[in-house]
Amino acid sequence: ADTGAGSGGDGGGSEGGSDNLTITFLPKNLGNPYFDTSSKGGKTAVEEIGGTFAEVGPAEATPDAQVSYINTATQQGVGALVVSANDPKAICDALNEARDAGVKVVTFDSDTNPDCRDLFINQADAEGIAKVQVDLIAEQIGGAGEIAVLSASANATNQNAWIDLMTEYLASDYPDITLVETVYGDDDDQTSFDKTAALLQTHPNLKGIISPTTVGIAAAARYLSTSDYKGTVALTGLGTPNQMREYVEDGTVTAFALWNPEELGYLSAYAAAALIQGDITGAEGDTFEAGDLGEYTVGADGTVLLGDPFEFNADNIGDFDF
Amino acid sequence: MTATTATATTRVIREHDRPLWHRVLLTREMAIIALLILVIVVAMSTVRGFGQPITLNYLLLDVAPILLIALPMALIMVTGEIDLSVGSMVGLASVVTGVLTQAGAPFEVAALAALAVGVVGGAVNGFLVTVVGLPSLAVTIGTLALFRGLAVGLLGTTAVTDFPEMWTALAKAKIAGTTIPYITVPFLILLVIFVVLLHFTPFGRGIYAIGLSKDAARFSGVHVERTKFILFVLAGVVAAFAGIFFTLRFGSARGDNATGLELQVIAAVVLGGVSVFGGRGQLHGVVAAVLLIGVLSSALRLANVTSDVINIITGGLLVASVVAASLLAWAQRLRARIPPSRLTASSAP
Amino acid sequence: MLDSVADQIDPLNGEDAPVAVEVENRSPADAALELHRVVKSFGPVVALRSGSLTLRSGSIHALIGENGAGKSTLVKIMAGLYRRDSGEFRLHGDDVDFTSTAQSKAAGIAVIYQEPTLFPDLSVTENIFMGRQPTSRIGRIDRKSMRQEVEQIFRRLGVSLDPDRITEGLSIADQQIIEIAKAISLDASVLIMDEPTAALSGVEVERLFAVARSLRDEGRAVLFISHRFDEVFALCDTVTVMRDGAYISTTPIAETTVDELVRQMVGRDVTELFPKQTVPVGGPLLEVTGLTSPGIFHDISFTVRAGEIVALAGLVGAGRSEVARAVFGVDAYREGEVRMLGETVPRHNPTHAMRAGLALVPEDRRKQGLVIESGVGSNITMAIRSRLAKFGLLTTGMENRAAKEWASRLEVKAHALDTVSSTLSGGNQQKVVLAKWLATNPRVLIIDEPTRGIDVGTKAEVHRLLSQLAGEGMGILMISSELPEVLGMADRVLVMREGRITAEIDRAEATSENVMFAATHATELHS
Amino acid sequence: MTTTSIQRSGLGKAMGGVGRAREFGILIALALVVIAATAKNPNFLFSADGWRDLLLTPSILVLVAVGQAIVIITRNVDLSVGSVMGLTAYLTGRLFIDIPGIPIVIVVIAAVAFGALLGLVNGALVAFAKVPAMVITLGTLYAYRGINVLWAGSDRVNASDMPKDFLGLGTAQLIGIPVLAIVALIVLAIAAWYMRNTRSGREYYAIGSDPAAAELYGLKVTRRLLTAFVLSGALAGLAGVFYAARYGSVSSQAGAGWELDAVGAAVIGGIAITGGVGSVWGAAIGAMLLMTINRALPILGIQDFWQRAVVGALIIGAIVLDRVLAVRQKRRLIEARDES
Ligand SMILES: Nc1ncnc2c1ncn2[C@@H]1O[C@H](COP(=O)(O)OP(=O)(O)OP(=O)(O)O)[C@@H](O)[C@H]1O
Ligand SMILES: Nc1ncnc2c1ncn2[C@@H]1O[C@H](COP(=O)(O)OP(=O)(O)OP(=O)(O)O)[C@@H](O)[C@H]1O
Ligand SMILES: [Mg+2]
Ligand SMILES: [Mg+2]
Repeated sequence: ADTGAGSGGDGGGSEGGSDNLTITFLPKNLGNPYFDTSSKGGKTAVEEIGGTFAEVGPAEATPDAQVSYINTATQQGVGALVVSANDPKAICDALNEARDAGVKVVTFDSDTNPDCRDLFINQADAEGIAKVQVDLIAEQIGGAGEIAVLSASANATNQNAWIDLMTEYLASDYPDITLVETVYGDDDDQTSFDKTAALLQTHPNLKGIISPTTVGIAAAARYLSTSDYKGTVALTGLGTPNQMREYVEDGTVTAFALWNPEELGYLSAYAAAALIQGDITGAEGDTFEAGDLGEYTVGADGTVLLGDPFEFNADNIGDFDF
Repeated sequence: MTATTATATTRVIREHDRPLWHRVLLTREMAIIALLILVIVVAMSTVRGFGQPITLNYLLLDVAPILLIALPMALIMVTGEIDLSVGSMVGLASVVTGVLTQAGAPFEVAALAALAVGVVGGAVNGFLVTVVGLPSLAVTIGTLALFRGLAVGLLGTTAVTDFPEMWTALAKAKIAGTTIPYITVPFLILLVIFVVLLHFTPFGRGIYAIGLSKDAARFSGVHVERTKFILFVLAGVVAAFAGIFFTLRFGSARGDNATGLELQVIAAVVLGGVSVFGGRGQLHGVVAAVLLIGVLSSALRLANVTSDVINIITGGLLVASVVAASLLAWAQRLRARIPPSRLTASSAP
Repeated sequence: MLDSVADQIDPLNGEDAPVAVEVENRSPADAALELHRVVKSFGPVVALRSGSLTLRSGSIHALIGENGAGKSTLVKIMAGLYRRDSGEFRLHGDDVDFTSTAQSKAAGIAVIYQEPTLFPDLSVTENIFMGRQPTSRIGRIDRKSMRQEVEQIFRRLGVSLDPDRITEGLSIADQQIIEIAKAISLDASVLIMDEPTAALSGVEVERLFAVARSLRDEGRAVLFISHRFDEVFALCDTVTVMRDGAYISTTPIAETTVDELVRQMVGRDVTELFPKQTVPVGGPLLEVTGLTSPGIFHDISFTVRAGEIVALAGLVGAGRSEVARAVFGVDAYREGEVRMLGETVPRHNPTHAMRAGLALVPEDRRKQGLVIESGVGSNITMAIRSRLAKFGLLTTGMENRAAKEWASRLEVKAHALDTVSSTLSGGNQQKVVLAKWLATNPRVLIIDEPTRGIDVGTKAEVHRLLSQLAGEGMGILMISSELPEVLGMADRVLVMREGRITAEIDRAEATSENVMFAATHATELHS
Repeated sequence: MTTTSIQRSGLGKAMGGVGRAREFGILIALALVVIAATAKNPNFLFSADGWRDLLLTPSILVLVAVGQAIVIITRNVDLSVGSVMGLTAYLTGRLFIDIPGIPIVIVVIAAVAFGALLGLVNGALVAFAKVPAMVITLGTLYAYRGINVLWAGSDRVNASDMPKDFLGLGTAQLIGIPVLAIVALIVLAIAAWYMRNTRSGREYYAIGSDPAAAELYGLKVTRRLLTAFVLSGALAGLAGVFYAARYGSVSSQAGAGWELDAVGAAVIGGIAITGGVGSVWGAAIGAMLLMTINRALPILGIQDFWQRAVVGALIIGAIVLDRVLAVRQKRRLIEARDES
């Protein structure tokens, strides 16, 4: 790998495995605490394995900016690239080019089309994520009433998939709950904040908000905690304990969910290493050892499942720091 | 008029104030080109992986939209106007291409429609600036939001991803035997067109005249409004073309494609020596500046420098380049003891 | 004695010609301001080789010289805008070295620059008091007293401008009046006026003179720069002549004559200031009928024939320039028609007007006539750029060939074709504008204030040129605020007043009396 | 001559009227938006949150727009305000984290001073190096943001990191008016008074109206330019504090894109981009209008995705209307000369 992609290119399709344990993490964007935590896990894992860790990424979560970084990784001839995709299709070609040059590609958090990567490390299965959030909100609003969704950007793959599943699950299990609107805060504090304000004004009968994104739920909680709706409009979704601690303690939010992003990064790094070393190819049924997390098996479509989402509430939030 | 020659004595005026080498070499454009070469040489020898042929491919693909749009933008800025809506137009054209392809139109038709949208968008800007007489900065802040809003509104959460393989492949295809992407061909054609337009036609003389003095240009029979209108339309079309390229390259039409591109384009155009006050600038400087920024980011990325540092360096370079230019002018004035001329002081690039 | 000295030196003769001339009877005691052997160059251009000047309190001093003689440069040094390279500069006997205009202002020097320097978006009052508005103790501007003061100055100047109007859109004349008011309000001990009257007409000039005289009587020193000899003789006590950046002579006005001054200025004799030859008048070229633009001009009709010079006279603000601009298509008009050689010229389109054979030399050289920040060459070819192009393509080489030809035909004095036009003297700038339009080979030349701010020598050249062009069959419509020019040059005089043509007078009958009468009294003459 | 004087005088007064009418027109537009939204949903105005947000949401942009207005009046522009605001917002959070128990006043002063310093850098480059502000501030837009990202990394300041008292400022009210809005109003009033009634205030207009003439005139152009940028930076700094207090969480991207909002607000409010014309009141009303339109659209039933488009159309509509009215007024005045 010292000579760059040129030599990597030969190793392209070979199954033999290599010792190039350079693993680069490419989150959706930098400056996002969620990815900060996942990269931390990744770094721990890479150090355990004895490889070289790097984190690169654009300032803004757009696919075109991500492509430049994928290309760079290709040029550098890294061993594996661990990506959270800003678009399932737009970065595909770049990823495939990287794979052609011998780079193993692992997606985590947000997947691409299955044919553009070797593995997808799924934080929790989509149905599970959708279900836990809907169940939480249903419990908090008493199983009936209007709810709304505050999402990330309009094109976020994972968010959109969850919202679709939530809608189905609502229709089948909670017919009395209506999802009145989905708005997009673009994973920006201020936009999410202002969209929350607008939601509350536009729908005076709103009972609850689901925000399946860590930035969104924090901003929404901040607005709610300062408004008259505090305590009357429920809020749940996916958030990090550190950002939500304040609002759980002051009663704005009773419970929310998330997996451990640190573990997600950790697992992704181990999976990447396993691919590099040729222990697995990404085929269904492959198994690999993921350090402290134990053994994992590759499922259908080259997907590895981290586990079930975890529910945070006032009782347990004190135990976490990420 | 022959009689007027009666007074014509022997005095023949010289063509140039300064010697040729002075005029050609001591220019801002040349400084940028020199810097570009320097950065390439340094990157080749110190950044691992930069020397590969594929670098050129990635580099050109990355900067292609900026290169394309910088051409009409430079002309617009020479007239003293600005177009902030180009990034949004890239997005809108991308979405139009996507929506129509999705609706079953052949890709070629969709692309033509996107170009037409570019014409219309450019014409809207042009109309508001020239006929209604509004400042272009204000107008294009408005259309920046409008075009982006239309793009996002048309596609919502979806992204169109099925484009004909033939076209998406072409967008990334390399010219046989090289790593140069095909997009270079239309770019070079446009470059020739714009260079001729700006530097070798009466129209181009008008563009400079407008930038230096709108009144004087109008009194000389320059169609100030028409010229500006045409330039805005050109910017619209080229941005739309860049949008189609963008769509094909990533195989994905999204409402937020190329967000923020306008500032990158303007930064490059200014770095290339075009004065934001109008009347000054040349295209070789602009092209060199786009490449300079591209090469610099590419090399820095390869050296695992994070995006924020790259931004600082880009911003710093922009500031340094203009500050250096004005320091140089200041030093020259000091040597020659020329007072800061009232008019030139405000028109330094 | 002065004459002999002036005769001895010939500044045109190379750099090391002996230029130093002692100013006669220098007595610093009553000299308010003194400049001695001041040198100033701009890169390769030596604007001042040896400028000397002595202003005395209680006296009005004239400074005359050809275009580019260095008068304005001298003024700008006194104003602290430029710093001299060498030489002495004393104010009330003390050596001074200003580094900014604020300093000269504080030292009691008020300057009216050749080009008005107003803030177009601010009111007349604010323009006059900018930076030194009367304020209350907490620093609040006292608008009321500021306004009162302006009204007082305007009364003194006898003008009736609205103090609250923004200055945008004011005519050059009104702008000049504000400059004058500004300088007067400074209450300075030295007042310098660089061609203040260039844009003014008779009445305003008279008022300005009255003010200048009263300032003199208050014991202030006044410097007056002008190209009009009648004014110099009417107003000034002493006159200093400059030529090619060097001091030539200082004479009490009573002891000299126009011919003498002209000879010193130009270094040769100039005769025939207005050499309009009579040529047979041909058929009509330009026919304007019923041109109307509400609020600006009304029912303007006239004809310009081949070989004829038609003057459009009137007071400042009468709307003459607007008519010219409308005819040439720069401005729109609502009613009426413009025809060239019988063909209607489409309105509001200068290109069509040019194609029809019209050319317009506008009144504001720096803003309208020239792309002032652009080179001399590209300015000359600006109006013929499409014509020069081959297959739609145009190169600098093609431009330079044409520009060179026209620059030498009109004897433009510029360093090179790519010399920036703003560095040329006013007269040379005017020549560039003329070259630019003559290059289009027009049938009718409209020329607005052809000799504003131009020295006698160049002026005579311009007049000779106009006369010659008419002789070749060109029709010329000349707008001028200088009566002698109108009377000397025109075959026919149209007089405008408040947007209407109030009289049409033939050369034979035209006198200053009847032209002025038509310009100031509405209908009587017409009937 | 006397007759002309009367006409001109009339024209002058009326022209002044046009100037005032610009701000008035925007005010009317603002009122219309509020009325329409309230008619659709009374909560927009007549609920505690609605009333508060109406005043609170624009406050931050008002501050930035006032600074921007001063800079634009001098015929410059400050594109770095978004980045300055982001940096000072992060600084605010950082101070609370790193120096526990630090008095809020000190933090406010530090943030404002830091903003002023960043503005000084802009101003010095513009005034001394004589480089167009647009270029300089486009450069510092990137550079300041880069510094912010470098400094913050992926860290963000969360509500729990800041004292309750401080966060309380973000929503606290005094006699039914949010404190932040009151502060913004005070700042606005001072700025307006300063720009209108002091010598230095008027010099900003003079410089913007004709920079070359200002130089000839002997105005202290350099000092004024420096002050303008320092003011803009300081106000963006204050806005950064507001931002932290109001949104309670600050990432390295805080304030991204605000420069266009600030310029847009100033332009909508009748500040001529070519300098010399306009008032900070106008800019403030422009800011109110922009933010209020944003809030009103969802209520008026415009779908989320289309809101950007509507905002764009409204910006254009506002400036077109403004222009059409001004032109018509001017033409009427010229033609009125005939009648008198
Ligand atoms: N800023 C400048 N840069 C270069 N050359 C200059 C500059 N200003 C003046 N000059 C040159 O200096 C000479 C003197 O110019 P100046 O303006 O003093 O003449 P003037 O006597 O005032 O002429 P006019 O009667 O036309 O106003 C001219 O040759 C002019 O071209
Ligand atoms: N009654 C009026 N009220 C306000 N402005 C006026 C009035 N009359 C004329 N003006 C303005 O005064 C200016 C002078 O008009 P114009 O330039 O046509 O006069 P002119 O006769 O050509 O004088 P000059 O010799 O200065 O060129 C014009 O800009 C015009 O708009
Ligand atoms: Mg002069
Ligand atoms: Mg005139």
